[in-house]
Amino acid sequence: MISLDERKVERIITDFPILAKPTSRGKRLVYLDSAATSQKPQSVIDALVTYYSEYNANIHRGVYEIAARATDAFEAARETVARFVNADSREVIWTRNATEAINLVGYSWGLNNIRRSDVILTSQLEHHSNLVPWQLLAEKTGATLRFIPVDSRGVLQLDDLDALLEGVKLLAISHVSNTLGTITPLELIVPKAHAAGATVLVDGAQGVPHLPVDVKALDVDFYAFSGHKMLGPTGIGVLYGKRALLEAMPPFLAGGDMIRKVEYEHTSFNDLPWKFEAGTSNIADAIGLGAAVEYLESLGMDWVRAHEQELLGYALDRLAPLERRGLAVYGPKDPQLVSGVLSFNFADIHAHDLASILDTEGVCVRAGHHCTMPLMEKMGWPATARASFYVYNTRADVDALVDGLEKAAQVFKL
Amino acid sequence: MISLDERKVERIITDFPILAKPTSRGKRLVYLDSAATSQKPQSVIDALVTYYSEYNANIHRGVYEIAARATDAFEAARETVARFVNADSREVIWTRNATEAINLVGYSWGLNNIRRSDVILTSQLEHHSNLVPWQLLAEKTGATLRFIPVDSRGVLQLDDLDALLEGVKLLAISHVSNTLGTITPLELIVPKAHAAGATVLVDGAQGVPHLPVDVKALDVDFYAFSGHKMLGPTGIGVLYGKRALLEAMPPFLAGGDMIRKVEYEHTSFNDLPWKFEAGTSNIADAIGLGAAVEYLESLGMDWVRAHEQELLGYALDRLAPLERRGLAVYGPKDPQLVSGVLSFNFADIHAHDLASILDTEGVCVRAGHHCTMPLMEKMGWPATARASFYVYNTRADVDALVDGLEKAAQVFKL
Amino acid sequence: MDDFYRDFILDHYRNPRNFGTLEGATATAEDLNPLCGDTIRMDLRVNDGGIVEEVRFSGKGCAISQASASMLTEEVKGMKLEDVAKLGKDIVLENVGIGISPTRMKCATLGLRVLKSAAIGEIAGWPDEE
Amino acid sequence: MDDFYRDFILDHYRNPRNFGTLEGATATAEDLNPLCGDTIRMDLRVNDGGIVEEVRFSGKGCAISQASASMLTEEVKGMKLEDVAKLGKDIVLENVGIGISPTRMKCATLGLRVLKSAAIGEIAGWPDEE
Ligand SMILES: Cc1ncc(COP(=O)(O)O)c(C=O)c1O
Ligand SMILES: Cc1ncc(COP(=O)(O)O)c(C=O)c1O
Repeated sequence: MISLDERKVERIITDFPILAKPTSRGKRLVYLDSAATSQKPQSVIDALVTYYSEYNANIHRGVYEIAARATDAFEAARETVARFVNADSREVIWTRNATEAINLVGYSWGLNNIRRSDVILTSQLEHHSNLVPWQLLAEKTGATLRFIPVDSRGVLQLDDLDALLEGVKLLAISHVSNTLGTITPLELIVPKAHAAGATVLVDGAQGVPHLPVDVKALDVDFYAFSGHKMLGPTGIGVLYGKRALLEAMPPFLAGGDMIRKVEYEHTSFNDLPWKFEAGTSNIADAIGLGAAVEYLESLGMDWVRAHEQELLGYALDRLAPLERRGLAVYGPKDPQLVSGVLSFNFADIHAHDLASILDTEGVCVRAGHHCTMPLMEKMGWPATARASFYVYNTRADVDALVDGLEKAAQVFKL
Repeated sequence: MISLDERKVERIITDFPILAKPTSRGKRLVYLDSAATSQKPQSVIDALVTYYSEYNANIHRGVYEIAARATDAFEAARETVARFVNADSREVIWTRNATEAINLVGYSWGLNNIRRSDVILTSQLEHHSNLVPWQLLAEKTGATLRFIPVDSRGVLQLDDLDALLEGVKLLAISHVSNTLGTITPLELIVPKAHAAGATVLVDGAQGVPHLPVDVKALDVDFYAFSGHKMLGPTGIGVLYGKRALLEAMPPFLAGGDMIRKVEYEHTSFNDLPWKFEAGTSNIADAIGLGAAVEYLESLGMDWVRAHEQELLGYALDRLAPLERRGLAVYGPKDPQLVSGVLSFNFADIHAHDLASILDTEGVCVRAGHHCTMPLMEKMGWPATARASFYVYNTRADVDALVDGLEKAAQVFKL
Repeated sequence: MDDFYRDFILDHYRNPRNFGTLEGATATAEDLNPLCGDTIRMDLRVNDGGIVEEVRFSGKGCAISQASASMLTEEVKGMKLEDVAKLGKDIVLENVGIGISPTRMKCATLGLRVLKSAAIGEIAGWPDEE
Repeated sequence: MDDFYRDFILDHYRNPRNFGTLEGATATAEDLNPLCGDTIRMDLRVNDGGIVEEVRFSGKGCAISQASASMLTEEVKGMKLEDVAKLGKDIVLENVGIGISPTRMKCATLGLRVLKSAAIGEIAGWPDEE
């Protein structure tokens, strides 16, 4: 394992303007909620500002200079993102976020391919965004929803995978759990799913930001992710799809830009990827996401992964002593199996109260069900507190978390 | 008519950083393509920068301080937009753009309310975004698509409106034509449509940016618009819908934030407006749109309308002499009936060539079918050049357009 | 926010008053805060004179929601049902308001919302939205 | 861009060569630039030796697309069909390239795209994407 490169992280921190500002109580901002949304480096903010103040124009149909520049930057961002996950740029469709990407597949592919007799296989640890769309699809089509179970640590139980895959037309599974950080062994599951005749959609909202991802090597059919969780702006996400699948799918949203020729009674549609991009795109934020990817590339995704593993390992060590005082850390507690996510509860302090007290110390963690209500219900956790790490976090942030927990123990007179 | 307030416009111009920068040929940027997308004032850019560099956080579920600030700013922007069009904030649903707003209605309301025997009435001058979704809906449901005709000036022919409205379940019509600028007399059409039992959707992509709009007074059922055409960022738009209609509609996209309670097999949905907002919203750009609306409010929409009328009148005057040399200006040529849009062709110069030559002079106009291919076909225009005005345009911009046309005449040896 | 967790709040959280369900309740309501998943149920027994004779609450959630609900139950006993229906969020503010952050107001008012719902017979809006 | 519109371009635009359709064409293709709506159709007559004997184009659009197509028709007459199929965008650049802006390259290459499609028998990619 590469050892934690504190000097590199110190340099990274200076790229994030929000981290330079103290909180209203004068504390240092200790941002441990990147799994919800990441902070943005100056280069991403600058990409937006430059677009809006130098070459803001609508794209594709513009003849004049700034329109050409906007079109080029927009499509260059698509190339950048495509390169980042090893896709062809025609296979990279801009969406608002991972959720819209998943729903796009649900509507365009799902309604046209899923029948009453089919099974949709997902897992017990999915984010609502990779569960509710399939509930709705199952409702509309009469298909059956089936779940890969998780064990008491929140790890997918794959012993019966072959049986689970029987009759499965679609496997929809997350790459990384946002609640526990557990990494799905796609290299094991995807070939089996394909052998069983299933199409595979991966919810990569927590994958691409934290792991090196190669959609070709993973051989997934669809892969969805969000820009805002990977240093990019809000409002932009990506659906990757294998070209042949996307070609065969009808359009989802209809309107400007996705058409080829429109008559009053009939319309023919544009080529990929534009067939799936109706109306004026989120031009600025696509360009911003391109800048975010370039930033991540400059760090190297292997480094990002190693850095998170290091931090998680350090956090597990520092938190261990608190377990005697009622701290419960969930998940497999193994940095090899988990991305930089740590879910926990502390004695009888409710996660919301914990988060409120941590906030007074400038420490931002998420508390609640993390959009995985059924998992929480199954595990018997009314809520958890979740700390999640990213490129700008340091051991000092972990220390601040531990100090905050000490304070909570004091406030709650544990 | 309020006379053109050049001093006020000079002040406005200084608020738009892009207008301060010369083009690569050293010309002043004469931006006459606001109907495609508008430029952004510094206050909107600042709203984005402040969000990303001071309080970037995911909303609604965050306990800590910056998450609370982000949630408040996001919901305050919704209130601002709601106030601007006189809606209740629960009736304001964030979408990516007008196109998505229209498609949302097509999927959620349309698929559940339109039957084979129903008629969808639209017009011959619609933008593809308010035509193709209805073609697809008609295809899926077996309903009939019917068109309000336009006359040779591009004005809606309403003489037979009563007959046209027979059997109509949905009237989908634009508030203002993006190609010709013609304003639809909604105050005349909407009551008749309602009397005929139709639900009314208005494509207000060119309405809200240019006219004072009061959705309650117009009594429309749905009203769609885009932030990027009204000084706001790309990637954010709005669907307004009457509360009772929205309440009765099933959700469109499914995922985080739009749920109330999720179990593995079943989900119940959140209240309005969040029921229709799945996944992480475009937080920054919603806040940016709020800032754009505040900017427009500071100018006053009556002033905006009057300013565009003035400019259009001036442009019509200045262009009249060129008509003898083959300039054809389309539409009713009456600033009372039209927003700040001017579509034209010049002798045998193709619109694209015209736009290219104007570009060399720093003048940005759009050329092509303006996403209204069927209208172009019907009118027998292979393409038109379109100049469109907004708050930052001046008589000097019109003069630059006229000079550019003179140059085109020279290049093409007219 | 840390000054919110005073002794009596922790006491109500750890030793909730009137906790449980009520046999023979004449009015019951239950709701959750969809943002955090906290739930509260309120059971009321109202006599013929329209007076709340007995009340129980149950649920799970943070110290704020549970302590606030617990305190409410102590106060509504003996109140007229119609007055319960009219309660505003000031009662919650008086009980637990000191030091509470705006983000947590929905936690604090969940019990009130459910109580009012039971009294009114339908789900009430969030009291802080009124 | 204004230096693009030289006399011979305007001449080809206003007096297109080989304009019209071809009776007895052995290969035909038609396409449009979806971004601007310009259309071009190309009709070819190829003899048994695989040589393009006759060619006509029709369509509507800007000076760039029409002049470029017109010039192309003059050049392919007498060429082997297989060589037509292999044409790259350099031929267009040589014909009309001077002063053309990148935005307008798709206009300039529309005729070539259609011509190649006719030769290959299917819709070709945009030549500038190759
Ligand atoms: C009349 C009209 N309707 C709909 C649209 C679509 O707007 P958007 O591309 O922002 O979705 C436009 C914008 O081009 C328009 O002018
Ligand atoms: C695993 C997972 N899937 C899907 C999503 C949804 O992402 P978004 O809200 O950006 O659409 C998230 C983010 O919360 C996530 O963590």
